[in-house]
Amino acid sequence: MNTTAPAQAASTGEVALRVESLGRQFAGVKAVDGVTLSVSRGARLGIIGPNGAGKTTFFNMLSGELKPTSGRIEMFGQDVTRLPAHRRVALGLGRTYQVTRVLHGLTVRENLTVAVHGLSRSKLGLLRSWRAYRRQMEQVEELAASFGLENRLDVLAEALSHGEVRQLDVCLALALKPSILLLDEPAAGLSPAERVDIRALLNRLPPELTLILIEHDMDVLRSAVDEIAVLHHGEYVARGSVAEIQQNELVRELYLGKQAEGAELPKETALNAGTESGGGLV
Amino acid sequence: MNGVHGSADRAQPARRPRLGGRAQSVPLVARPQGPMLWIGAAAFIALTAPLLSQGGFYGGLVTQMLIFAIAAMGLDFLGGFGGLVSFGQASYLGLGAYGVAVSMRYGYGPWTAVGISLVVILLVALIVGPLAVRVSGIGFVIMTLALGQILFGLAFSWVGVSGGDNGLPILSAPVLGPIDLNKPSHMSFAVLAVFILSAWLLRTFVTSPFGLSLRGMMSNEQRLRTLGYATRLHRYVAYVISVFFGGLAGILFAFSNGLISPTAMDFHHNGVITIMAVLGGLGTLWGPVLGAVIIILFQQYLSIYVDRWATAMGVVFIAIMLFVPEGVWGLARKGARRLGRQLGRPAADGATTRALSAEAREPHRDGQNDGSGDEAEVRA
Amino acid sequence: MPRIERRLRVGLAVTAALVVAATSACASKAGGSTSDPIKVAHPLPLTGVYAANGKDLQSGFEIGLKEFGSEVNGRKIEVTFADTQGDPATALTTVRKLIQDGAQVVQGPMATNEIAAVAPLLAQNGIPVNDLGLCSAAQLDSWAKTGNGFTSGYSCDQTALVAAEWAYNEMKWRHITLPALDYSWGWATAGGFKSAFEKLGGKIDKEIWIPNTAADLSSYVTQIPKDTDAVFAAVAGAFSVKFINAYKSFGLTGKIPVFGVTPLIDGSILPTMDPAATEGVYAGAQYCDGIDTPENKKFVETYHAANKRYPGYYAEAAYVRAQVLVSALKARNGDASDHKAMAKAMKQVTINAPRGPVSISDKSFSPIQNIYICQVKMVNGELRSIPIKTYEKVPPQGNVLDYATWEKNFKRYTQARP
Amino acid sequence: MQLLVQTLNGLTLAGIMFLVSSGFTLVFGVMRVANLAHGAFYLLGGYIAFSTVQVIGNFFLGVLVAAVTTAVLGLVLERTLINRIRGNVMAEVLLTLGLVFVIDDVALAIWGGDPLSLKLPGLLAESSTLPGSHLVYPNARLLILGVAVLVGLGLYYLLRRTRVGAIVRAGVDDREMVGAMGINVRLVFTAVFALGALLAGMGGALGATVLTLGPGSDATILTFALVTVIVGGLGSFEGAVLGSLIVGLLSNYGEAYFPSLAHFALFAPLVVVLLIRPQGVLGRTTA
Repeated sequence: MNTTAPAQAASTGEVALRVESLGRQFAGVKAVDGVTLSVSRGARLGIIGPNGAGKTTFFNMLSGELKPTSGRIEMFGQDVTRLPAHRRVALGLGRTYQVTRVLHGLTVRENLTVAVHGLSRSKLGLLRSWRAYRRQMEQVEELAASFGLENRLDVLAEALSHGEVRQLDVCLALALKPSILLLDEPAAGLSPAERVDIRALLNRLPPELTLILIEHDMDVLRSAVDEIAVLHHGEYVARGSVAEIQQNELVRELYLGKQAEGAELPKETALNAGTESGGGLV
Repeated sequence: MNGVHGSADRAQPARRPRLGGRAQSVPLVARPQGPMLWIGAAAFIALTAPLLSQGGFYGGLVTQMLIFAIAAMGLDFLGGFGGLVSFGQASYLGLGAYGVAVSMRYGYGPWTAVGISLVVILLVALIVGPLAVRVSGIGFVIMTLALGQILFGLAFSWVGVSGGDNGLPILSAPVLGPIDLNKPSHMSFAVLAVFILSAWLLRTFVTSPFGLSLRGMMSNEQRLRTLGYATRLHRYVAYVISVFFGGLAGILFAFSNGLISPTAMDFHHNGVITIMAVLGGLGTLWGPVLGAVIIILFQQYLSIYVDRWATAMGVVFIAIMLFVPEGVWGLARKGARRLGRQLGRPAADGATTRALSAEAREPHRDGQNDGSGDEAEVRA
Repeated sequence: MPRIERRLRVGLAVTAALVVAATSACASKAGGSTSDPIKVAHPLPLTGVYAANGKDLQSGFEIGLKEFGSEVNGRKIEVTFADTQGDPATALTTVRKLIQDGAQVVQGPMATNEIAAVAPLLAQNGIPVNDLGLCSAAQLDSWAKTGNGFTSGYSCDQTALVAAEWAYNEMKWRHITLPALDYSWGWATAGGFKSAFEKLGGKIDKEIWIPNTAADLSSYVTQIPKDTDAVFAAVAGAFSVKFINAYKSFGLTGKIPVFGVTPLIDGSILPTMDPAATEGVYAGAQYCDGIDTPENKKFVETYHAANKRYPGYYAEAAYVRAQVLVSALKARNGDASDHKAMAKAMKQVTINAPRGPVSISDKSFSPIQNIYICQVKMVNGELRSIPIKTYEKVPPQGNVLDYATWEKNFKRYTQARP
Repeated sequence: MQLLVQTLNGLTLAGIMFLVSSGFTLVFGVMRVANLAHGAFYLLGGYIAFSTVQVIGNFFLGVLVAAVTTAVLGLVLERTLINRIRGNVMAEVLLTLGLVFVIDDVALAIWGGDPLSLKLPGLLAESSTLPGSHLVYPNARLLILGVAVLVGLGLYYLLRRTRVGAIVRAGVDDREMVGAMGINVRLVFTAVFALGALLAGMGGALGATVLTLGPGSDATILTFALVTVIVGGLGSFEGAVLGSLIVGLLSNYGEAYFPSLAHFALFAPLVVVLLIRPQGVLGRTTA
């Protein structure tokens, strides 16, 4: 299996996610301002931007945890702007968090059990112990094994190391077998060794999975995504391949802080290298 | 490097809206775990049965304890496993009792009255539930307190139906073949049977996937949402279950006491059932049973001999809150576990004792509002 | 699976063993022997909302026993005061305990719903019970059926019936406004007043129903019409204080006369009341502390020495219950073991109570007694409740209504607003 | 005319409600603790004022002693009990429930259960005829309304115009930040809890001139506070002001004009608010 450029292999041209002039204000402050973009099935898109660029707010709107103040969101051609978070999960959306959100008071096994029941009616099952659901328990064991957590199954999540919690977080998202996965800085706060693990993990993701990844670590980005979009002050300023973005003057200025605050940037910048086949249109 | 993870090959490319997996076939058998449960149950029956058969004061006392234990366990299901500590359980107990009393006042037989009461409890829970589960944490405490006060007001003032402050008598109890609940001893054992059934049911609920999801919700509700859970629906279902057991206790209360009046639903009584559950230990299910025993002893036994029993009860409760926040049962279990470890095997799974520390420990580093938009969350 | 079965078997074996052990332990319990003391159960609220009244009951009963003797024919009267918390469920358990411990006579609990809760239990055991008052139709029915119960206190509307007679005949009031507590006691009182007053030809201008959850009475007091002749306030306890205070502060005191029944100006609340608001208020009462009988002088003196204030009707009612108990025991030579005979003896007692001569009606099992019109007056710098007119030997139905009408009204008005 | 009287009644009831709910909402806003003993502090304040007036004979001194004593009691209880389980909000709330039982029972032992009320001195006990009408209105109620307005302004000044207020407000918005600013959060909490107790105690002393004191008063007052702050918005100072006005006026109109529904007058605004705007009129969604 191709581990370096899985996106090309699976990309079919079908649009997995489309966002139109999506915006969110907090008390008059525009955290995200009119972002328009689309992502093809199987594409791997990185999102970068300085702190406060609105990346996490953007994710929260995609996942349905935050209602946008303007714009619309489509998944596989279906308008999901008004759907609550759990309904979007049912449509195949999974996510992780920058500040990890696992179920701290539960063991790893229980965490994963909650996740594997997430999309079936069995989550409302009352009359049988969760341990008695054989198929789901097997699934949990498999999941844990594939993330190297098989020896930690009966450990409370709050007792895990930071790296393990990150893994569990991703593992929870994958338990739902999502077709679109949103990862919010999966490498943040990890040791160099753990970063290597995360990169390996990202590369093992199923090829048909559409991945959107917020990340600062260029090494992680380089190995995991084939395109990068840049957010700045809540606006979508650039999109291109990893190499193109790294070369981009504007991005370098933004990151190095040369550009004055609140720079007016044309929304349709020439730097947009998106093509139909690449799955990106501004 | 070729370790494609387990689910990869099963992930279908065309993932469309799912209507959920096939419904599981659900056998009506739960597997209790550990010999401790059997020994405990045996000891419990051995302790209560002779007292119940003896009747009189002690039989009545134990009957009261069992009735309140059912209500307190119901409260624990929502509070200890779902993180929503209710202050309105006594109001639902009253509702169940009034359901019986009012039906019988209008000429229905005891069995029909029980059926009507159960329907009324469920209806009220279904109608009030969406209001109550809109908020969590302390907001839920305040909300259930307020809703409970409304029910109390209704019982008090809707005199044409409820009999006002004098309450309503329940003059006869159900008869089933040789079992005649008009006889105190039969009534007591019926209460014991309902108690055992309730305890067994609630334990099954707690260990079910649904129960697990409730505990997960206490850890991090938002995460549960992005794992596909309609968390408010889960809270709602848990609330209805909790109310149901409150009402069930009320039905038993009506028949065993022969009278229901609004006093049973006032602020004080609501607080007392909450105290039972907390004193015993939230999130333990058996703790509230112990709590009910202790509090009833204070209220109905000690009060005969000691003037300032209420102070004593308050002081004991405060001391428990300060020094043993996991409750008396938690304390007992800690001791048992230590003993068990010495004997070479763990006594119980220790994952359920942190009901009281359900608050999210995570600081919200994100300066932005990462909450749920306009869903009202009175956070505590 | 076999493991579970094994556990089950072990569990059952353990259960069986424990049941046998516990039952045999219980079997050695001693059976009730007829020992010397006469056991009297006195359930009353010592905590909760009615705690103060409960304490008054206890004090009155204790003074009564001291006065009339705590020993009859060599047998000691042993009283257990047990806290019911004003809660019917607790009252029931408590009384069950007291019966089990051998109670031979019960002084009924206080609140109407407590009385109702324990009534079936007492009837079933046939134990004589002297209730504080007759305030529900259920009591009347139960007493008529089983014969074990009665009251030496009063029937709920007896005082209101007399107040209506006095208001019409003596004061010549024709238009009355009627604020009343919106629960059974308030209905019975207001209903009694209304039926007697209207029978005489008077008119009720307005009924104002006060929920007994109301904290602030201003919105009710300000509804009183300015052109009414007088206000009959069927309120009790804390509501009396609130009502009288609000009445004055809205400028009605001195303009429209106000009267009520016993608890409006009871001795238990007078010490904390504002004299400017309270002086001059009237009440129809079976007892007020200024009654001029030798029995009352003695009682007031003893009570005042013990409690540093003048007695109210709860204390006097309990004192009278002690008097009735001791008189009946004397008639039975100290033998309380026969429930039927004891109940009969208690009902046949005629005594000179602080409130005057008391005998029990054989129709409604409640007292035939003097009813006074009392007025609050300042005596030596203290507020006292002083009789200004006495209606002698009033039957439970009052002087205006016939018994049948009264019984019909009473049964209705204790269950619904008049 | 009747409407004017009932409006005045509603306003003065709103004054009482504000006095008893401002402390509750302050404590809730800053500490996220629903102090269930708030009603018990009220009761205690009223009793202490009553005894002080009996001994010393000065009403204002009585109010002062009541306020100071309950504040000190609040301070001591916070320092010795609640402080020890800080961070476990539910346990803190339940602990205050335990305090309710103890304080109520001790108060019963000391003062007995008879209904008590406080008498205002001199002119304050009289009634005034309102200018331009022959409407008689009690000074006591006008005094309470005045005190409520003063307390409201004082709290507004404290919260909006002083450094202490800035810290408290910051504490409402973001507790971590206050900690990060190097401010002793524990001290802030203790001070706020004591202030809440002070307000409750003072409310008890003043409330006892219009309402009565006795067992059960505490539950009534707590219910007032709960309803007010839910309607206004939990933890919001402005919400307590608005909530008092809404509940005070509406429940009074309800009692006066729909007497058969009087039992529900207090709760009707609550139910409406819960249905339409569950976070309260001025409540924020998520903090």
